[in-house]
Amino acid sequence: MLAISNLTKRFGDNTVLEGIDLSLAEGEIVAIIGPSGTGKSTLLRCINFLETPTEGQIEIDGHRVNADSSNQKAIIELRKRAAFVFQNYALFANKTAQENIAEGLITVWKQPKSEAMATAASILTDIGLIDRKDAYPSSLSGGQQQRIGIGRAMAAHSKVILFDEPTSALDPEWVDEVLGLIKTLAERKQTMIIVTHEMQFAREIADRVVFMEGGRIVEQGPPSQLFETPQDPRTKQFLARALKA
Amino acid sequence: MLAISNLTKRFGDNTVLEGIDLSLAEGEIVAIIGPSGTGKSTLLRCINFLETPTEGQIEIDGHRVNADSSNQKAIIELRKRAAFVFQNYALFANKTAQENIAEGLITVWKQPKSEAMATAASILTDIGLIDRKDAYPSSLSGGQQQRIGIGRAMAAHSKVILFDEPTSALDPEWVDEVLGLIKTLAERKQTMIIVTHEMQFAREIADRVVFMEGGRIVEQGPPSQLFETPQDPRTKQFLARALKA
Amino acid sequence: MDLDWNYTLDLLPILLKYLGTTMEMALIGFVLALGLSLALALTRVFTIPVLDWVARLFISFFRGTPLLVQLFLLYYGLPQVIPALSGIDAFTAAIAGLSLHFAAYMAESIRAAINGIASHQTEAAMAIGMTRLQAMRRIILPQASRIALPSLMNYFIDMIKSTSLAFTLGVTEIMAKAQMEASSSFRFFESFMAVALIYWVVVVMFTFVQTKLEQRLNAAY
Amino acid sequence: MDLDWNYTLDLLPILLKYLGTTMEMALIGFVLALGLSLALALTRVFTIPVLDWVARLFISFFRGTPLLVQLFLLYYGLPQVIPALSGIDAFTAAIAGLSLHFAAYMAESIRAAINGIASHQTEAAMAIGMTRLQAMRRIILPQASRIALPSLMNYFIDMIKSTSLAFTLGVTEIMAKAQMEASSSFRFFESFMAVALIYWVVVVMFTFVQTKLEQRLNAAY
Amino acid sequence: AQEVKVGMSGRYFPFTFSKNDQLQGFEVDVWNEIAKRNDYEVKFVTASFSGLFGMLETGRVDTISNQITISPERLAKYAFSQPYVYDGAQIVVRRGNDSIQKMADLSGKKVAVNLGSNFEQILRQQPNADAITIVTYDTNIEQDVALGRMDAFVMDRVSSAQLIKESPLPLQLAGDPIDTIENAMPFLNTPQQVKLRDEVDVALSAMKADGTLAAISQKWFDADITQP
Ligand SMILES: Nc1ncnc2c1ncn2[C@@H]1O[C@H](COP(=O)(O)OP(=O)(O)OP(=O)(O)O)[C@@H](O)[C@H]1O
Ligand SMILES: Nc1ncnc2c1ncn2[C@@H]1O[C@H](COP(=O)(O)OP(=O)(O)OP(=O)(O)O)[C@@H](O)[C@H]1O
Ligand SMILES: [Mg+2]
Ligand SMILES: [Mg+2]
Repeated sequence: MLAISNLTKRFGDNTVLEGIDLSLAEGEIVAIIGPSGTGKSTLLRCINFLETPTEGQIEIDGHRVNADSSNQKAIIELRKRAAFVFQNYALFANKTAQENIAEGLITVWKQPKSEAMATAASILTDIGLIDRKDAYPSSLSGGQQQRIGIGRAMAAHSKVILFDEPTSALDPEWVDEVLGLIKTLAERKQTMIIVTHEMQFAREIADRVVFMEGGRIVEQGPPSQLFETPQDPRTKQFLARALKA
Repeated sequence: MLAISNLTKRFGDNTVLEGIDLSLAEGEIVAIIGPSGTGKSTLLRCINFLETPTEGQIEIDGHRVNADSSNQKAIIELRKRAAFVFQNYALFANKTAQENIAEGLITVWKQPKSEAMATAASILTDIGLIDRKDAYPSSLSGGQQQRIGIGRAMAAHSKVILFDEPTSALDPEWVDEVLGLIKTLAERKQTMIIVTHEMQFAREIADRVVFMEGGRIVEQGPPSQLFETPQDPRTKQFLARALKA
Repeated sequence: MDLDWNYTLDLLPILLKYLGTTMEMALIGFVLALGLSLALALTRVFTIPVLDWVARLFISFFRGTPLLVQLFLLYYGLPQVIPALSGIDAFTAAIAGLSLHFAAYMAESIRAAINGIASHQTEAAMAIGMTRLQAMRRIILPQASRIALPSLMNYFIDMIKSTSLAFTLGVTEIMAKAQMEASSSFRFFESFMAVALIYWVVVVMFTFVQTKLEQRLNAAY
Repeated sequence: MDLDWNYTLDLLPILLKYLGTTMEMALIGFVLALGLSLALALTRVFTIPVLDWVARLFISFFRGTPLLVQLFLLYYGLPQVIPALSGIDAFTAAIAGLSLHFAAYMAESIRAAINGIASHQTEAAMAIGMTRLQAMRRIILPQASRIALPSLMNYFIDMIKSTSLAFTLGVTEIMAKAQMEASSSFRFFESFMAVALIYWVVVVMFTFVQTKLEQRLNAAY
Repeated sequence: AQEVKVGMSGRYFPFTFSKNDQLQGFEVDVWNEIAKRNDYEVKFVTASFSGLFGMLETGRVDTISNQITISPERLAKYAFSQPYVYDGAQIVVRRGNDSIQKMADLSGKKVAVNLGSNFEQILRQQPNADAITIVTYDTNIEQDVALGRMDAFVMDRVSSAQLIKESPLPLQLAGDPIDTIENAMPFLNTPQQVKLRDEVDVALSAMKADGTLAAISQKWFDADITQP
């Protein structure tokens, strides 16, 4: 359903990703873990061409784009198949909570405004923020902002949702709620890639866990296998520290 | 050493904090936990008058400021006694990592630039970012940015450091490092207030844990007591959820 | 100098008759300049291949040479080259000149305002499948307009006053009328005071509108 | 109309002799305007009690009335009220007028740029004990200058061209000279082309400096 | 020698203009001659027309020598020297346009005049004034008549003739002048300035008497425009 082949990304002469291959089946949930600065965010950003890969190719739902393609239409089609939840929320500052969620439906999916706003309202209810629907991002707390960010990604009918540390700004009591939501999405066969450093969360939600370091995939497997019997010494070392914290 | 008395904060007719009383002894580390939107950030911001309290009074190291005071000098003296680590990093976009840390020493504490930069370099080494010393915030990853934010707070010779969810953006492998740093500070009798929703972390680092809800302190005590035998039903309910996650 | 303030007062109703001409030129000119400057700014922000260079040249020329000279070229020069344009009347030529000139200036302000909006919002918009143009229109421009508003209002005010150069083309607006009156009475000081007063009242009114607009645009922040 | 381009060429060296006057007025005027506009902008951003209202009135007046009228008042009007000022020479008065006028415009741009910088950085600066002024100087203004630069350059360019109004006070700069020469040859078109050319070259040079400056200021972002 | 400052626009050929960066013209010659006779040190100040009167008012110039036409309104405000140029208001049209020869032909036409001149008033006093569209310009009236946007302009006869001779524009004089005008130099109405005006009048009278003024006029206009 999603296939990343031979993905390489260089910033100048700094190689941040090197020959990444990764495939996801329909409905599969993959968690990516790894040390800071290792290229996890960059990988997600390359998947929907927010960052143009230096080499390689991305295919989502039969729609394929090469690194050297500059076909804007193809890239937009790719993005319509992949929603993104940002580490820093990146909400639209000029839109209310509800409008932030409805925006894509109106602009990209051409839904009538009333319909989009209704969908947004139901998503706001799901994420427990319906009473803040008319608030602007600047008057929401960090946790509230990130939940709107997730709601925005949920609104698009995307083939895959890419989460960049979705719970890092969330209060523990809301983590459950979000987990619940993501599980609901999983039941609807929603494919997802989740970058996270909450090991417990990765273990619970993911069908497969990918460990990255230095711009490469070092090891991957089902959570039970990766967490309990890691093969690579770097994975072992990382998990030893991470699980202790 | 630090005493908050009868602190109340209203935004319009929305009362966010109500009659907060809280004292810290020299070298004491207090963790504040509680649900989202409960006023934890607002409390920290009131302590150094980033938000002007509606009522009440703050005293740090014998220096007292009332809510109704508009004496800028007194407020600045208060702020010099309290450093702040922000949830959203809030690094100076026009300064490098090293300059971000040195800035307060140069401007506020009137150190010679070379001395301030040397201090900054040693702090960068502590937080594992000396190789990124000349990078601007925009080219640092989220985790790297927050570590600089902590470094900046460490540089000021503050009586107390206020942390607003300091580890929420940090990679697990760095949490240990930061914990270590905070412990080093504690050994130097550094007083600290840490808002966090990482329960494990609160338990490990804090001398006392404060549970807030709805703008009030519901319960407080040593971590062992609060986590193991909470008295208030709201504390119990919150912890039940939070510890499960 | 013996000042005759009654002269100033007597002049006001005469000058006010020409305020319509001034404001008509300024308002039409500003709307046209706004459209053109937006197009220029977007061309530059998106660095559209060839057009970017055309925009640069346009901005460079219309910013780099005096409005007076531009009006002159437009009204007296161009009809020599393109005879069809000799039918253009002075009023239209003045508006065209004003909008071309101010568009060049405003384009740079709009470009700066767009660059001032955090780029991660553009990213977020593109991530949900918007085109850069959609992101611009729905997310970036509404926020940029808040930053650009004071500058744009500056240009509008400047434009109101620059309409007086249309006198070079024979269009009589309030400044021209004041100078005409003054040149027969030689009461330049009193006439100028009358003009200044009218301009000031107009500008204060628009500044009031600006303040209201700013408050509305700031609502979200 | 038969155009005589040689006339344009012959005029260039004559006009260039007056470019010094033009640029001296513009440069001194701009530096003064920059200082004054910064003071005005800060007064407004900090809403300093009484001064804020003084600044508003100042900006309103100098933005709301034509530069021509201001120069007139300054040079011909003020000495009536304050006799000590009658000793002021035309060149000085022109510079004073230009800087007061443009300061009013620039203050609004600078204020907008300051408001465009994320306020959490001011908070962070204040949290480490900086005064608002220190935070402004070391954190906000360096970033605001990047946003304001294109606008300020616009005003500088406008100011270069506005020096031509100093002819009202008897200061002969390049535009006045061109018109004087044109009035004997009746070659207005050719004279204006010569002036436009000189202005354009000067403006292109300064735009180049601007581009370099922008690149340096953008380094951090 | 006493310093006398004389204001002029420098933009009124051939009375006062600049050629090759040299200020010259009829006014300049007249004043150099007055200065010689009265032992003045004359200083020429160029400024735009509206500025000249500000300078006069604030004492920055002693007089204006720029073909200022005497009118009753102006006489009430300033002390004028004796007239030193007698001229007429002249209709000028595009070359080949012979349909306009006299004032009556201007009915229904568009006529341009320059700012700072008295010609608008002169036109408005004509019997058919209401039938004429009068447009005042800052500069460049000759351009618009040459381009055919205006049917005619009205200017003083002397400079009209010069303009047609010197400029490349296709223009011609239309009939005889429609009115006579007297030009003189305004001074402030203060005892000191009136004294200066009287000295200048003495010099002008002498220059008229001995033919010097006529000679200057011949030099610039090939005609004597200094006699009524
Ligand atoms: N635009 C850029 N230009 C240059 N270098 C960059 C850019 N973006 C990221 N990098 C560098 O690429 C490396 C990988 O960054 P990335 O943000 O992908 O790491 P990460 O694994 O997501 O880290 P974290 O867990 O801290 O978010 C880092 O060293 C970072 O400094
Ligand atoms: N400037 C403001 N104006 C109005 N309301 C505000 C403002 N700042 C915060 N609030 C409101 O005050 C309440 C408390 O916010 P605060 O950020 O202190 O909560 P918190 O406990 O830190 O939450 P989180 O864990 O999500 O960061 C929230 O409902 C928030 O919406
Ligand atoms: Mg990342
Ligand atoms: Mg908070």
